[in-house]
Formats: sequence, C-alpha cells, structure tokens
Amino acid sequence: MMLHTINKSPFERNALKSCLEHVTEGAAVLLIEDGVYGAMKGTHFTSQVEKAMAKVHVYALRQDIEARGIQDKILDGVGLVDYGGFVDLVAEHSPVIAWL
Amino acid sequence: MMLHTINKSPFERNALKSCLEHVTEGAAVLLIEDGVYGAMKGTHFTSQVEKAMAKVHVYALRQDIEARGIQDKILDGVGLVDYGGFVDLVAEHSPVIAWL
Amino acid sequence: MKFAVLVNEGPYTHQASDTAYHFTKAALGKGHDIVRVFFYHDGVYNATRLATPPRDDRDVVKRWSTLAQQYRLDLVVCVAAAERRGIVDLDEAKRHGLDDDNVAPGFRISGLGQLIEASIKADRVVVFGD
Amino acid sequence: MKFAVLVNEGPYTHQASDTAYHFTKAALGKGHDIVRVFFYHDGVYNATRLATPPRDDRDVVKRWSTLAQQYRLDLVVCVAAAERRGIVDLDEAKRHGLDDDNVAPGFRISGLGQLIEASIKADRVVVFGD
Amino acid sequence: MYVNRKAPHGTIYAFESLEVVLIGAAFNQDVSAVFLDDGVYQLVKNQDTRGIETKNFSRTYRALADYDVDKIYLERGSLEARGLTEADLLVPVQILSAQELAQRMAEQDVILSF
Amino acid sequence: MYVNRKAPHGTIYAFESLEVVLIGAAFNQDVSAVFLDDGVYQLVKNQDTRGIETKNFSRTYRALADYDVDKIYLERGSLEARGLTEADLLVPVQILSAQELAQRMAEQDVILSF
Repeated sequence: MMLHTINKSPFERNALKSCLEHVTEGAAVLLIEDGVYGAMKGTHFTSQVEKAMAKVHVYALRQDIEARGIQDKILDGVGLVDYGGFVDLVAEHSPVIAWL
Repeated sequence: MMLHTINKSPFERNALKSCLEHVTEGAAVLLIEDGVYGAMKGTHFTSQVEKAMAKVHVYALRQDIEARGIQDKILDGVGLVDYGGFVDLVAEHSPVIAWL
Repeated sequence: MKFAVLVNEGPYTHQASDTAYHFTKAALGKGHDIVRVFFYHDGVYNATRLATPPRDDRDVVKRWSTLAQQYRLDLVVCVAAAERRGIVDLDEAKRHGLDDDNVAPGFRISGLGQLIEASIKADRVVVFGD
Repeated sequence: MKFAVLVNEGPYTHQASDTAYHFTKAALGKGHDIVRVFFYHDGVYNATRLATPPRDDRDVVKRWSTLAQQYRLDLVVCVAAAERRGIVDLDEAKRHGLDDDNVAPGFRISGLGQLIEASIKADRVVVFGD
Repeated sequence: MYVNRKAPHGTIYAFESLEVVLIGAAFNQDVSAVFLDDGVYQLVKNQDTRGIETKNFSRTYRALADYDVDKIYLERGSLEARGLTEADLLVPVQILSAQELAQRMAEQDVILSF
Repeated sequence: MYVNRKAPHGTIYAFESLEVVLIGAAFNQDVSAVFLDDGVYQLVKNQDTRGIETKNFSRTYRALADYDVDKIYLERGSLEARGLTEADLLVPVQILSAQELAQRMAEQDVILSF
C-alpha cells in the first residue's frame, strides 16, 4: 500500500488536493512541514480531508504541528507521528510518493 | 495606480486568485514567468481573468509566453509587453507589488 | 526614473533571477537609474564566482558581474543571508576564520539597511522571487 | 530495511533539508540502512563548508557532516547541479581552473547515475523538496 | 508596507521578512505589516519549534510594538478560511476586509513582499 | 516512475527531471514518466526560449522514444483544465484518468518527484 507525503499548505498550493484525487483505498497520507495545516479542523479545506479519511489513513508529523502552534486544532482521527513514526510509515508502505 | 506582478501558475498557487481579490479599479496586472498561463483562453481559470478584465488592465510578458509555446492561445484583450514594456509599466504605476 | 531591484531567489532554480536581470538591463537601456540591486534569501547565490554552468547555457553570475561593470551597478548581497548560505568575501572569510572566499566581481556584501536605504532613495522598488 | 534519500532543496530557505536530516537520523537510530543521501537541484547547497550560521541557530551543513562521520553515510552531490551553483571539490576546481573549492567534509561530488543506482539498491526512496 | 503571504517554518521567508520589518522601523520609516493568505499563520500563538530544532522567532512579533510598528493589518477572509480567530493570535492586529486592504496597499510608496 | 507536476521554465525542476529520466533509461530501468497538473505544460509544442535566453530543452522530450522510454502517461483532467488537447503536445502520450493513474502509481517500486 502507498504512502503519500505532502509538505505544502492546502491554501497556497494544489498538492494536497491533487494527492487526494490520486489515492487508492487504504493508502496512507502523511502531512509534514507546512502540509500539517491540512490537518486542522474548522478550515475551508477540512471537509475535503474528512471525506478522504473514509478512504485513506491520514497522519501528521507532531513536531511540525507544534512548531506551528496548532496542536489544539487537529482533526479527530488524524494519526500523530514523530520522525521515528515517519520512518515506520515508510518501512510499512511502498511505494512512497512526495507531492512536491 | 498600482501595478501587480504575478509569476506563478494559477493552477499551482493561489497568487493570481489572491491578487484579483485585492485590485482596485483601473490597476494594472502583469503576468510574468509561469504567471503567463493565467492569460490563456479556454482554461478553468479563464473566466476569472475575463471577469477581472472589466475592472483592471491585464498584461503578459511576450518572452515568457513564447518560451511556453502558448502564443496562439492568449485571451483577447491581454496586452503583450516585452522587458522594455515591463519597465514602462513600472515607471507609469505606483506602488508595485509582487504576489510571491 | 530611479529603480531599486530586490532579488529573492538564486540562479537557475527559479526564473526570478533571470527576469530581474532582463528587467534591470532593459531599464538601464531606457536610461533609467538603478539605485541598487539587493540580493536577499537564496538570492545571495547569484554572487558566487565558483559556478561553471554548461557552455550551451547562460552564465547568470557572470551576466550580473558584466552588467555591474558596464553600468557601475551597485550589487549588494545581504550579509546575514550570505553567512548562512556560504557566500563570503575576503573580509568575511577572515572574520570567520574560513580558508576561502567565493564572491564574484562586482558584488559587495553588506547589511539589510542597504535594502531599506535603496527603497527610500528609489522612485520604484521591484521585487523578484518565488 | 534499506532507504535512499533524495534532497532537492538547500539549507534554511526550505524546511525540506531539515526534515530529510531528521528522517535520516531517525531511520539510522532505528537500525535501518541508508544506502545514500543524494543532493540534487538546490540541494547541493547543503554541501558548502563556507556557511557560518548564527550561533543560536542550527548548522545544517555541519549536522550532515557529523552524521556522515558517525554512520559512514554516503552523501553524494550531483555534479551537474553543483557546477551550475558553485559547489566544487578540489578535483572540480582544478578541472575548471577555479582558485578555490568549498565542499564540506563528508560530501562527495558525483553523477546522476548515483541516484539511479541508489534507487535500485534501496527498498524505499524518500524524496524531500519544495 | 511589508506583505506577508507565506506560512512560517516551511520556508525562511517569514523569518527574514520580520528582520526587514525591524530594520525598516529602525530607519524611522512609517512601517506597516500586512498578513494575508498563509501569512496569517505567522501570528498564531503557542508555536514551539523545539521539535524541528529551528529558532522560534514567533516571539519577536511581540517586540514589534517596542519598535513602534503598530500598523499590523490582517485580512479577515484569510483568518476565517483557516478556522482561526483573533484569540488565536500573538499580537493585537487591525482586521481589514479584502477591499479595505486593497485600498491601504494602493496608498503606499513602497511594497516589499517575500 | 518519474512524476512531473511543475511547469517548465519558471523553475528548473522540469529540466533536471528530464535529465534523470534519460539517465534512468540508460541504466535499463523500466522507466515511465507521468505528467499531471502543471507538468502537462512541459509537453506543449512551439516552445521558443530565445526571448528568455535559456535552453530550449522541450525538444529533448522527442528523444525519449530513442531511449526506449515509451511509457509516457498524461492525465486527462489536467490537460482539460488547462484548455489543452493531445494535438498541442510534442510527443504521443497515453492519456489516463485520475483513477487509472492512481492505479499505475500504486504498482511502482520507486516514484521520484521533483
């Protein structure tokens, strides 16, 4: 099963939107760097992520969430991982695609 | 009157969209680099540019259009300028804002 | 008219540096005055003399140096951005105990105040970036 | 498991280089094997030894060099991307008649084939970029 | 006027833009700082960069008042689209509509964006 | 598989990605190249870079067939959104839907993106 990484804000770029149009059932999506803004609740993008969560597993990097001060605003059901958890996700999935 | 420059594709980033929400009547908008894709006809973004053209003057850099092979697909009413024309637009407008 | 130019990105990766060059050259050709070209962020990479691009491609660094010589342009590289990114002149190299410098002819390294000063002196400021 | 890491952006400007470092370090800490870290595009700027970041900030270049020494990591800088951007080792400096080199300890300059080879050898390839 | 449209940490622009704002203020310029689009994320409270091992420059926004930078504008629509409110912000700001902001921009001598 | 999502000329990624595709083919790897989102602009005909004084690498896409790179995939939706058709492209491509492309991606060993 694939792992998709996204490191861009869904408001600035089309990376997360495009990624979610190209995921297969059961895949994992990991939000890192500015991509973690895609894991917030109550935004104009939230409903698209919630809809995707019926089909794929969504994770976000805890260190990037804390750096941006949004630790209390993360959508329920988003799995939090640290760098070690990122490594585990890569080990458990193949192939890995970065939506740059 | 202001000059707005945009150097990003309207499909990849929100720069042109955000710019068009912040123009005042009679301002000039200059599309350069990957921004010139915003001057094409028949795209999903075209109607937004056409609507803006009722309010602002839209220009695009000829050298960037040719580099991208879209010289036959430019929207009617978009003014084509070369680097010298870019300089003239800057001289004729103030302030200049780059939507990076 | 007096222009100041701000370049926020390095050569080759982003077209911003190319566009800034063509804009600056066209402005000079039309008789305008370029108060200063200020290189900030990755823009400081425009100032390395160690670049050797392929022969069939433009030489971005040399192009700036040549324009500077031809028009006595003031090309200023932000010192804080340059230190982070390894762009150093002889003074900087000495100060930091480095064995080499790498800044190209025509560029000088100075502070951010030079950007503010240029924006005060100029009639127009034009920004090129990502 | 065997990982290959591709770094497409330079230090400080984009977080990609930071994330690649933290990922690589975490993978090594978990006992995985890093076949190679390949620096492409602006990623080659991670390899300059002339950077002197402020004391209250991380030293991205030194961090890579230290990790390379500690784990015998293979840090490879793409030669074509490096030539355009002024990252040179002693051999490259000689070949191009340059007066200085600037590559940091632990990095070596080689061809794009090293990226393909690493992606064949590795079980996973992870890309960090803009 | 300094226009900030980018998120912090993912790129260095927010950090280096703040440096310019402070230098501009030291030159006694009439400085105003605008945060719109992802730029509003720069002002979010509780940023803790220890995990990514970078400088937590978000505290410096609180120092803007000390440098007499009191014209801090933030766009309402950008804030709302991101599920944020004024209570989430590090510093007091003046909230403007897109049209009000457009008007302020048009009145400037110089606009720097990064 | 090489995934191209960026427009040419504004950034160097398209050019340097093409270098990797050619090197990959020289290693006798089973190479496929995907163009989606702004990546479809890379294949547009009639690119003339003399005005911006950069290399016109678009001709090199025509050489892909000589290197036995014949799996060139392009996404239908990306093309249509940009007002382009197959007649606008430099080389013959296989047009896929988003779901077909997703399936091809999932079958790969390695995906490189720039």
